[in-house]
Amino acid sequence: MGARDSGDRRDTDMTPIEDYIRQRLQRKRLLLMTHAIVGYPSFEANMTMLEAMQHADVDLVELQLPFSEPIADGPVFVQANQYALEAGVAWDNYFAFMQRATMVFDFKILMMGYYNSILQMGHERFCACLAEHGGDGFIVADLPPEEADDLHQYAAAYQQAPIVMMTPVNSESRLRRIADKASGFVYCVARRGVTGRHTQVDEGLEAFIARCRSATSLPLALGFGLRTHQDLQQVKGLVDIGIIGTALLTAWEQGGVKRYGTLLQELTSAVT
Amino acid sequence: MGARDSGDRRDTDMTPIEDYIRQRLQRKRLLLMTHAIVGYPSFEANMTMLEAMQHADVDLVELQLPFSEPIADGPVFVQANQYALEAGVAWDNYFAFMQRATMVFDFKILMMGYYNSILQMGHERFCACLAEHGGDGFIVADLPPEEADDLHQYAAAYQQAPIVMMTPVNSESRLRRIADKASGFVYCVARRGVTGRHTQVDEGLEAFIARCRSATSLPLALGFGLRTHQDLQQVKGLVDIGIIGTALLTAWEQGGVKRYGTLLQELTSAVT
Amino acid sequence: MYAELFQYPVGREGYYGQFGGSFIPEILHETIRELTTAFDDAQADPAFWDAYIALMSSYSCRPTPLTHLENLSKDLGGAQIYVKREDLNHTGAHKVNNVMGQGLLVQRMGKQRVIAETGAGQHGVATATMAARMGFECTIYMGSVDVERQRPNVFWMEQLGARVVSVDDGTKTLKDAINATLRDWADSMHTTHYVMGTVCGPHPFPQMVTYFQSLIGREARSQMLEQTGKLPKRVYACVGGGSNASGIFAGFLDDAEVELVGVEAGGLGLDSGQHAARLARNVGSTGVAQGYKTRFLQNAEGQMRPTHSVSAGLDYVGVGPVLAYLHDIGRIRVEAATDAEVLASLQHVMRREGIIPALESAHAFVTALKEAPNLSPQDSILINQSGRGDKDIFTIAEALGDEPWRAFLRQKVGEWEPETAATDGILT
Amino acid sequence: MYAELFQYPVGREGYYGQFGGSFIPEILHETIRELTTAFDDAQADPAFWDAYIALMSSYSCRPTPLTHLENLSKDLGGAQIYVKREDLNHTGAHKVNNVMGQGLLVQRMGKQRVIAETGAGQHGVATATMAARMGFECTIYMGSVDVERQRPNVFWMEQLGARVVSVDDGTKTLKDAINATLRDWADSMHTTHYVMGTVCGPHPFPQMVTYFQSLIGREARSQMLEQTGKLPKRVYACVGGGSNASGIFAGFLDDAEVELVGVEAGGLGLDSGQHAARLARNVGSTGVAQGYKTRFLQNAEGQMRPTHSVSAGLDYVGVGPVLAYLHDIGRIRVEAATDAEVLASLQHVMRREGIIPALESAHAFVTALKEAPNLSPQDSILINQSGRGDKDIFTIAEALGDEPWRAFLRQKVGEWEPETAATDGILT
Ligand SMILES: Cc1ncc(COP(=O)(O)O)c(C=O)c1O
Ligand SMILES: Cc1ncc(COP(=O)(O)O)c(C=O)c1O
Repeated sequence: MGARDSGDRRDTDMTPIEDYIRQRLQRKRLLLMTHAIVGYPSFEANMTMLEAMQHADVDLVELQLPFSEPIADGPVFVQANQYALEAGVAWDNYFAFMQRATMVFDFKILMMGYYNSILQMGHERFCACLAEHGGDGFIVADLPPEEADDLHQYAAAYQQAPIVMMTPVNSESRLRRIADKASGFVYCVARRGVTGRHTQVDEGLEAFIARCRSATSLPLALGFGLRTHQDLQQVKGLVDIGIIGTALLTAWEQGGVKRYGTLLQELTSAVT
Repeated sequence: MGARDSGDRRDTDMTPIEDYIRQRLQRKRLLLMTHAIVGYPSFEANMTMLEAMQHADVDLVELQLPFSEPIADGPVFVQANQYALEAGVAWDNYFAFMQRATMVFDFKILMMGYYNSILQMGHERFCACLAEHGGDGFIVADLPPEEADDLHQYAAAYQQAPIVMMTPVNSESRLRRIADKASGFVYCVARRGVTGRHTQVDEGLEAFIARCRSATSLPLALGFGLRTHQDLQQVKGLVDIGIIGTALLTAWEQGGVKRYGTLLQELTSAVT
Repeated sequence: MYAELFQYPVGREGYYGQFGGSFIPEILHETIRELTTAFDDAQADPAFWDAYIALMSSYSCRPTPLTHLENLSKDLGGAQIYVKREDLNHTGAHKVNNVMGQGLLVQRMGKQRVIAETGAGQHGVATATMAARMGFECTIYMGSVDVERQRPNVFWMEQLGARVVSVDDGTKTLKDAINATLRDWADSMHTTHYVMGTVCGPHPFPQMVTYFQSLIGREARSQMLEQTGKLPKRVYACVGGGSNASGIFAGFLDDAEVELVGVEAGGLGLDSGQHAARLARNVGSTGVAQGYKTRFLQNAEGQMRPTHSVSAGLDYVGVGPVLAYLHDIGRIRVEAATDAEVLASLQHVMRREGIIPALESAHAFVTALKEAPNLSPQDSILINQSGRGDKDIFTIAEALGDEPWRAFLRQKVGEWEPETAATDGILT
Repeated sequence: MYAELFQYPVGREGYYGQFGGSFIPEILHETIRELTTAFDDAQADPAFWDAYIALMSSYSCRPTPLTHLENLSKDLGGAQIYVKREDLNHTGAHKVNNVMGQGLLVQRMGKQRVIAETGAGQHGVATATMAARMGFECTIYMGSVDVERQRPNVFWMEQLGARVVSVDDGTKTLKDAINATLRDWADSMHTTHYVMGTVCGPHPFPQMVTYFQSLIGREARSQMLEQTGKLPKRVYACVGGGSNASGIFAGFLDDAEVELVGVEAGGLGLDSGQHAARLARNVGSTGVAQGYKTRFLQNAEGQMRPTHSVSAGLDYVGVGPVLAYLHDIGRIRVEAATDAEVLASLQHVMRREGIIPALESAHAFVTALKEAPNLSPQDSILINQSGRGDKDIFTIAEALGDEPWRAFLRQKVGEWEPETAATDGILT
């Protein structure tokens, strides 16, 4: 039912990013979304990371705005958030970086972060600012759909996709409710817990994605705990976008740009 | 009244020690009772002390049997008790020392101590033992008259004087009660507190002694806090016996036999 | 007013004015719903409250007494000062009220494991105690800085069978422990209940914790009436997260004539920037973090600011949304007490009344004793003594620079040194 | 039987069989009489007991609860185990019952100063507390060994305004502190009351302290009836001086079917000579010391023997004369628990029930838990938890060899070292 309801959306509802995704899906079975925490380990390093992503033909990139209380993040990202804040990352240099990136690279860029940053900036100012600096949407880890209306209105006004999350523990009705707020694509959380730990791709996961599909006709991205090209191989055909976060940052921390680039190449080989 | 009652005692009630005191009082206005803790600092030192006493014509000597809980003693004696116990003073060497002393010296010797030693030995055995080793009586710091009957019966049987104490805070009736248990002489406690601190000889003291006199016709000894020949000078005429304890031990500790002997000579000069 | 606070307008469940809500990762949504339902259910079941009361009176010592501070009342010449003695609770603070209540709820929900954050360690000890008593597995998250400075509490938690996890993120204190606990929960929520330690976090925690802690206020109100024949003019409570304050205020919310005064940690002074005040002088601003919306001590971009207080239990960036709301609408007044005032007050109260308030509770005493002289001896005021101060010996002895205490610790440490020294001798 | 204990045959006031009495320097006679009269007077005045109860319920948390140890009862499969929670008292032990009662008596007598001995420090803290509350001057005597090992309690006594005098005589522990206090009293008795901490010392202390502590037994008896509908089969209490045991036993002395079991400190074992048992296995013998006659741990010549226990509060050579008598006539049974058993039991009880008995109280738990399986689940037994164990953290952490605790203390000490080190650097 939900699926049919959502299926009724007219094409004119489509955000630029959904449009972009659907086009890319014509030539790739699985898109790749990667992630960087702005200011960690440095703006220059971030730039190098993004260059590697570009080189690996990544489709979407989350740029995380550091926050002092990152409750949805695992240890690696928590430390990175903190480091970046201590190094002085703030709104101005964050958005300056985003702008620089959107001008140089082909992939779409989404802001990722926590609601307090947006609240302090103001919903409209945030959306306007995103649009002005070339962003295409945002993912907020701690904003439930109940609280999203006002922000989403501004998002629509500024053509920003407000990406919502579906999780394996949501009921059907909850998934429909989330779907109602969704546009662009839906971020499916592969498992319980926070970012960072490995996820097994199994039947449970397939059933979950099936439930998401019947709740929304939007493209589905799957994240939380995907690490290797084997992981991506396994979810190809199941979802539209694979999300790699912690694995990449860990690669950087362990082997710098070389290992980072290698991992990205491996991942790309899986999706193409 | 009490005085008159006690005055009724017949001469045959007299213990050897009262007899001795009354005789000495014929030629001296104030007798001198001194004190040593057996085994502190050593038996040899005790012997030297006693020799000095003899030399100074001391009339009565208390030999304290060390006890682990000397509640009526002040700091100097407490430490001495403890030292002597640690050095191994026990019944056998205590009584052996007493016997040696009674055989060598002219003064009368009284056992001084706490009730538990007597209780453990047994009332009769204790009195017998005292008599056997040449003692003439005992002073027990923590034995109230209510508890004294049995012990005093044996004391009488073995011709030991059970010396009781009167204090400035006792009521008339209490003083009479104490007098009832008394024989030999009465130990008047000059002031509140434990052994060791200096006592002012003043009107209060005179009034107290007057109350003791009206409670008993026995000779009165005054102790607790008498230190100098001036002190003795002042109580001469007031009581029959002056008791010097802590001051002597302190002299020994500070200046050995020399200072000890000097103090004894000074004290004697006051009483003769 | 108390009841109305928890009758939410449509679509505003868990909101108090603009504060409250539930800002959590979606993965926790169903768990929070399950908890809300279980709690609503329990609340509607009179047998539940009865079981709670029975537990608290047989396992802790409820009702805790109300003590008249006769000496201080006389000394100050103002209001009669009464103290609600939460320090006499089992584990030494009001924290146990909430924890035992949540424990009963966990039994209803059939879960087997509990997790909790702790700052000073009081809530951790209380939770470990409840877990031991109720047979739950237990993990306590605690900032590594707090683990270091509150070792005695860590020791007891471990002895009580809890696993204590030292959290090395952020400021390594309470707020980071909360984040770590939320993360564990996001992973374990099907078997695990998060025992939130104060009236913060996502709905239904502020409501639920207030509900359990309201026992303080209910008891205190009837005790005041019984002992003085009337209500107090003012009620004072320290405010960290706000649970003890919410608990005692709950009893008097409907008595408009009773002024309710919260006291926050003024640290080195509000102007020093080294404090943990949020409501006093409106130092905090509205934000969302740790699952709820309230007044936080944050910078202009919403990053939480480091806090400071001599009392670990008040050293926190957020504050219960109910209190933030009551402050907004003027129903409560909020002041701050500095570290120095707290130590002075603590010493004063010990010497004159023989009671030892926790450093946290001593904040409430500071303001109450300051204001008592302005009232008449016919009036009375009520202070919530949220906990006992002997837990704070390391901090207090340190703050007072007690030399024998230092010598004592040196000697303790010295007792183990010989071995080390000997080893050193061989090695070097 | 309880009432009869205190109706002395003619000429035997203060005697229980052969035990008791008043063996004090004559200088204290009138003071002791004055006290006896004041106490008899107070006891005959129903308003006095009422005032005492009122004070204890508003200043401490009486009645203290009775807790059913559901888990341990189930685990052991024997008797239902109930615990009387004296640990929840203000200052953390039963000691406060006696102390507040004596405080009221001091007020009646119009004295201005109190003195007391203390071993573990609990009685000292309680006395300092009472003195602060009632406005008395206060001096506490404590063996220098105990001052060293119980520094936290010394710190609190001083904070509460008491002067703590370190006693360097004898074994430098409790018995020597008692002697020192008696000496002070012999000097100061016209202005000063000696607050004896247990049911020992000269008459009327054993009677008086039993009277105040009987509150424990009175409450416990009616709580047992209320909660279980019948009396316990057995009542267990640790025995140092014997006040908590006397207090709880008092409630059941007239119930011949209730077995009363005291547990002494077995230290390293009764055969090791390193213990503080006096009644168990009749190790002690009749003697007179510290003002009274009882069974002491003494050698053949009446010198007191050094005692040993992991718990400072049981580390004493004498025992209340009432208990010695009740033991003689077979009304109570006395066992001993070793240090090792005590630590094991303590850990067990913490983990299963979330309560932390004082090391002293843990002795009672040892024997009770050992014997519970021999009774039926229809029966119940009662343990007196005389105090809380958090006061014992230094001893317990030490005994368990807790490395993080040591590291914590080292670090604390290290925090002050730099200055010293710097100075050293300049000097050397
Ligand atoms: C004794 C005591 N009082 C107060 C607090 C502060 O918490 P709240 O404001 O939630 O009562 C704490 C927290 O640890 C505490 O231990
Ligand atoms: C908690 C506790 N229990 C027991 C005792 C032993 O004393 P009593 O045998 O007089 O109860 C003490 C003494 O300090 C104590 O602190």
